[in-house]
Amino acid sequence: MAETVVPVTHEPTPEETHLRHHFATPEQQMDAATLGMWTFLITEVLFFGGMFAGYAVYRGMYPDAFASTSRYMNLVLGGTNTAVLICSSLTMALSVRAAQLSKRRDLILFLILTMIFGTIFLVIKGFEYHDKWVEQLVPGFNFRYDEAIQYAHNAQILFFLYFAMTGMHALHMVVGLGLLTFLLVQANRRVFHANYFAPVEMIGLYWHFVDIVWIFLFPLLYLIGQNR
Amino acid sequence: MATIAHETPRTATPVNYLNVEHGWKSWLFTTDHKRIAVLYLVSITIMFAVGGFAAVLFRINLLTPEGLFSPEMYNRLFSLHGIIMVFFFLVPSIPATLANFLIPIMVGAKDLAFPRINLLSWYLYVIGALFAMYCVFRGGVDTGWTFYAPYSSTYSNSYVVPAVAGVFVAGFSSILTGLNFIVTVHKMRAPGMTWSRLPLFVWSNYATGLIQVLGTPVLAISLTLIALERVAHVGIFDPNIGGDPILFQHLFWFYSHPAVYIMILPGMGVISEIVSCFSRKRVFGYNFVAFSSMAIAVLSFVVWGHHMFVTGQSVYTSVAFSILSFMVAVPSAIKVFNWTATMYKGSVSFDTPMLYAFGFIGLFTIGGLTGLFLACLALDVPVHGTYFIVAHFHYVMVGGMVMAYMGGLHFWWPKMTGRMYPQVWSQISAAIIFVGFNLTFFPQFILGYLGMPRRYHAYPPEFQMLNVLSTAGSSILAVGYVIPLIYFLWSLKNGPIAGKNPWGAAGLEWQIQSPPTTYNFDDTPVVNEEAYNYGPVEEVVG
Amino acid sequence: MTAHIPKVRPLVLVWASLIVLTGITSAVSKIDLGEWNVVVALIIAVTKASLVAWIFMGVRYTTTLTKLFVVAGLVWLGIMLLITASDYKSRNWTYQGQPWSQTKTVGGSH
Amino acid sequence: MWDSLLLADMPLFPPTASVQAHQIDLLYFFLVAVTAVMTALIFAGVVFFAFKYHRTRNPRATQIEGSTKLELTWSILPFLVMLVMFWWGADLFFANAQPPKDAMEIFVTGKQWMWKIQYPDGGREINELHVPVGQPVKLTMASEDVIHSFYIPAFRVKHDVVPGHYDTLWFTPTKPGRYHLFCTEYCGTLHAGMIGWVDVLSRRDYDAWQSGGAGGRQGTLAELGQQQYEQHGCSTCHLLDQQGRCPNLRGLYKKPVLLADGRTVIADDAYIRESILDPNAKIVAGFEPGLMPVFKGQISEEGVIQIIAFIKSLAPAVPASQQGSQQPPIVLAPPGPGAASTSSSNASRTPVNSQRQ
Repeated sequence: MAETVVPVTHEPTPEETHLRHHFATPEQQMDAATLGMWTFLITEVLFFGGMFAGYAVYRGMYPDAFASTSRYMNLVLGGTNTAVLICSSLTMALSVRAAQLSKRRDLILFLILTMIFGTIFLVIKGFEYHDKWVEQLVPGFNFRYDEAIQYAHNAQILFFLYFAMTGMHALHMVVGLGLLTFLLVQANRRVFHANYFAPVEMIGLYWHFVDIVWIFLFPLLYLIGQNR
Repeated sequence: MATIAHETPRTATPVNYLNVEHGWKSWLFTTDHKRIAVLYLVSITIMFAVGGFAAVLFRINLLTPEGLFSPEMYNRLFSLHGIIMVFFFLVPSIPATLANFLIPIMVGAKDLAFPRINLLSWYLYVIGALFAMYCVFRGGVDTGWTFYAPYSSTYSNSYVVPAVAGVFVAGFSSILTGLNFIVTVHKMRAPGMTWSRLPLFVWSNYATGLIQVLGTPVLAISLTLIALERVAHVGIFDPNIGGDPILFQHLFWFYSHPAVYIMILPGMGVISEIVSCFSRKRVFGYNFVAFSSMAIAVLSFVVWGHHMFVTGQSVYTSVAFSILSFMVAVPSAIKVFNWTATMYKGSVSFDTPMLYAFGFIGLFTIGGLTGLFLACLALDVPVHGTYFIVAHFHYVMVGGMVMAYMGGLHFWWPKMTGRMYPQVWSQISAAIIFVGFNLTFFPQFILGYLGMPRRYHAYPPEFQMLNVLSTAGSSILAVGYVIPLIYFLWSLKNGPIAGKNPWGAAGLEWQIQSPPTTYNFDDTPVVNEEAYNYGPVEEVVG
Repeated sequence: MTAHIPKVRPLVLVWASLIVLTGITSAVSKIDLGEWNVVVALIIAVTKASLVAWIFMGVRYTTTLTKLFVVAGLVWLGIMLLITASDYKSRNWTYQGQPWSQTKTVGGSH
Repeated sequence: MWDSLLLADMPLFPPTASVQAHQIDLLYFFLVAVTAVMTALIFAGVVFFAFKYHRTRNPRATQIEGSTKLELTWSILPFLVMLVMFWWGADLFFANAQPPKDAMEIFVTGKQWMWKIQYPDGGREINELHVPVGQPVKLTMASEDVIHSFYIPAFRVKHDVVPGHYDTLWFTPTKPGRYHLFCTEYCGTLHAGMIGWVDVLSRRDYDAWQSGGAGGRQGTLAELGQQQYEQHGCSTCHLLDQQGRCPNLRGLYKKPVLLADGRTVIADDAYIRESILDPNAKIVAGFEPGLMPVFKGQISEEGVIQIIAFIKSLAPAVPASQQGSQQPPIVLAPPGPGAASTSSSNASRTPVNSQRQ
């Protein structure tokens, strides 16, 4: 269903493929980069995994307190953000494709679109944080839980996790936007083409991973207790 | 001794990685794995000195039952010692120095897969170390290296956040080192260098890399949560809002137990190389030794709960952790038996690296066997949190890893610097370290079963004699570590030229010049023989 | 130099499925299924994540080694979650004597 | 038996003064023996090979292929020995994990940096624990601040005291004497000062000590609890003989309680502790949240223990059927099967709030 081989018109020079001295072939370099990136993503999985473990333990302990937070979670903003991130993942995948096909203008277009979506996500997240602050739901700084006072203690655990997990996720988004800016500059300088697109693909993997984290955060933080 | 073939000093030293460029920029911006290894060697030596100095100081405090220093001082000293020795010395010790230097050479590559990430990892290490030093100069941290909540998150009046930040950053340095090794071993092997031809040192560091990559991020996040809790005064480990402090221990030991194997596996790899070389014999049961490294790496992740038998952890979970902990002892035992068997019908010489290997095998055996006491549920109850634990893990970490590190340094020093060190002095200091070590830590086993808790700045008077013995031992140990520092520095200028292969060892690293050139090999080597090829197989044991 | 180049159509299809699944999971969360709400939410999340990994990230077209690494990462996450959860799940279980030797007297003199 | 090792000034082995200590020592000696034999074997092997095959005697090594049979032997044999260790250790551990029913209960509160001991008869001590010989003793332990660990080397017992819930520890002393008590979980500046003594007394001495008014007794633990109950104004709402604005406490202890959300919990130590410190965590059916002030930080763990003892001492005065109260009943019969009942019977290892599943 897909073209698996790029037609190569000439044997690419080491300069074109940015082949570093210690690699024998561009394939070896690309394989190493791919394996390295996936290894890094595994560490990221376990990094977030620590917080997911905390979430699982306390949700098991305090299901009602966790469910009671549903009235404070903005499903519309959360859902919109999920859609925005999914769109950014699509444009990221299209960026990689454009780079592979040496379509520089497409690459720049899709990178910009990805960055726009990423920025929209962060802006919406900022509004949500602002709402939480106004509603006094920030554990340790201003926390009131008068409507469901019986959960005033345990619900703080969920809100703490909410800020820790979404905050860490947002931090990854910011880093991702930085990396995309770097790609954009490079793309503008015509660095990427069919024989050299590893940075686009690697940063793409990172961006998709950040998307996956959100795919789990959305139901776990926004959708609990919506059934009551 | 017998086999050192000194070359006659030449008038002009050939171009090598050390003299190819000069000036501080050529070091701070280098991407040569060998230069980065040297940078690491210098930095971890400094950190080892700081951590060791703290240890000598608090051993002096323990000379009298009342304690010579204030409790605040003592608590900061042992915390400093633990944090520095674990995160800034033991974890990077062999991987970041010897393995960084040797893995590309041993697999026949010009460099690690990601040279710039390798340099980044050193910078991260330095930044982490600077955070730790900042913490010390602000007044130190008094939580112990384990940072248990809620003491660290709420009650401690010391500089927890900088210390945690330092460990966090150094953790990423460790992740990047591990990542680099994994990718290098997978993708950078020379033609013919199959997995079954890899030196065991590479196998053990590959297994270490897996642990670093899979475990360290969990440490990073649990320390981040502690720091957040300290800033917000509330958090998920806070019992006041229904949090469970034991959850922190789960997350902490999910990394920190495997980390114990980050600290010992590379040492095991070094011992395999040394024992083989100075017995002039292939390693007995190569496949089993290689496989046991992988088994240790995997099993190490399912035993963390044996640190929590008396915390109120579920007794059922404890039983599972107990049997799994016994199981992880099996691959370690396999290694010890195989090293011993390697010497059988060998041609053994007592060069300095081999003396360290003897020390390692003996002390690691004791350290490993006393570990069984802690895996054993009922017996862990009285010895948990006492000096028995302290003695046990120092037998493994110092008796094992530091011995291996010293052995490896003495083994590959001629390769790294091109110079030999004085044999007699090095043998004397190896003996001093062995004696000093045992005098320091053996009394602690007795103290532990007597009931002396760890992290006590004062103790009942009847424990004094054993504590004095231990302190006396620690000063001997300190002398033992200073001597090598002196003769290594001396040898840089004055040591005899070592030549390509002073030990007559097998292995790719001994076939290139000492010190190696920047790209290690003139042409990519083609490997067509097993590791440790000291001759064709002549005998098969039953 | 060879590489897999994805076609636009499957990428867009995956994108559409992800959007639809997001809608479904939000809608289902409003229906009271008791304990099953979280199960359904997680199944949908795992499906979405798999789609992203499989197509967007191209796990489908990578080497066996990369696939192995991905699986290993998930297994390790599972180890951490499951063993930790086992402690919390079984902490309150009570028993009489040892499970395997009911006759042993507890606390008797030795 | 091991007293010969107890040198007067410089012991090398701890006193053995409890039933557990004797059992654990046997296991300890088994492991020490295995360690000694294995270490001797390895040392002997290394030294023997090193000299026998030294290069001066054996200038040329004989290359040997490894042996799977040998490898399996030295993997499986040690593992079998380890299985014995595992079984023995786990068996003893389980036997010692749950206190016997007839154990005498003493309450311990860990606080930076002291151990506060409370006896059922109201005696209170700091860093001193008196127990009669031959009597199983169960300690119910709470922490006011950080994690502590209660450790008596002579008894070979230890358990962490984790803030937020009750932990238990038990032992049966076998030998009168004065033994060390240590904190073994690092708890801050004066961790090394969080030590004390355990006095094991003969029955007669113990009775004499008890009647001697030791520990500055001001009434039994339950009486002290009643004082707390009045001092903190509990008595204004929680009436004892009629239904007040708050649930009646008489006969409450260890009875099932129906909660506002339809679940039923057992009113054990952990539940009562939580209901005092964080009253809104579980609301009894028929009552409003927020009615009772939060006593977290107002009452110490010691005070809570006293109040629990007081509630425990309140036997039902009148049969429930004669109460004729208009208020909804708080103490109900256990619901039938299928109802969402939550076990919290093992108070010792129940995190305070965990009954809510």
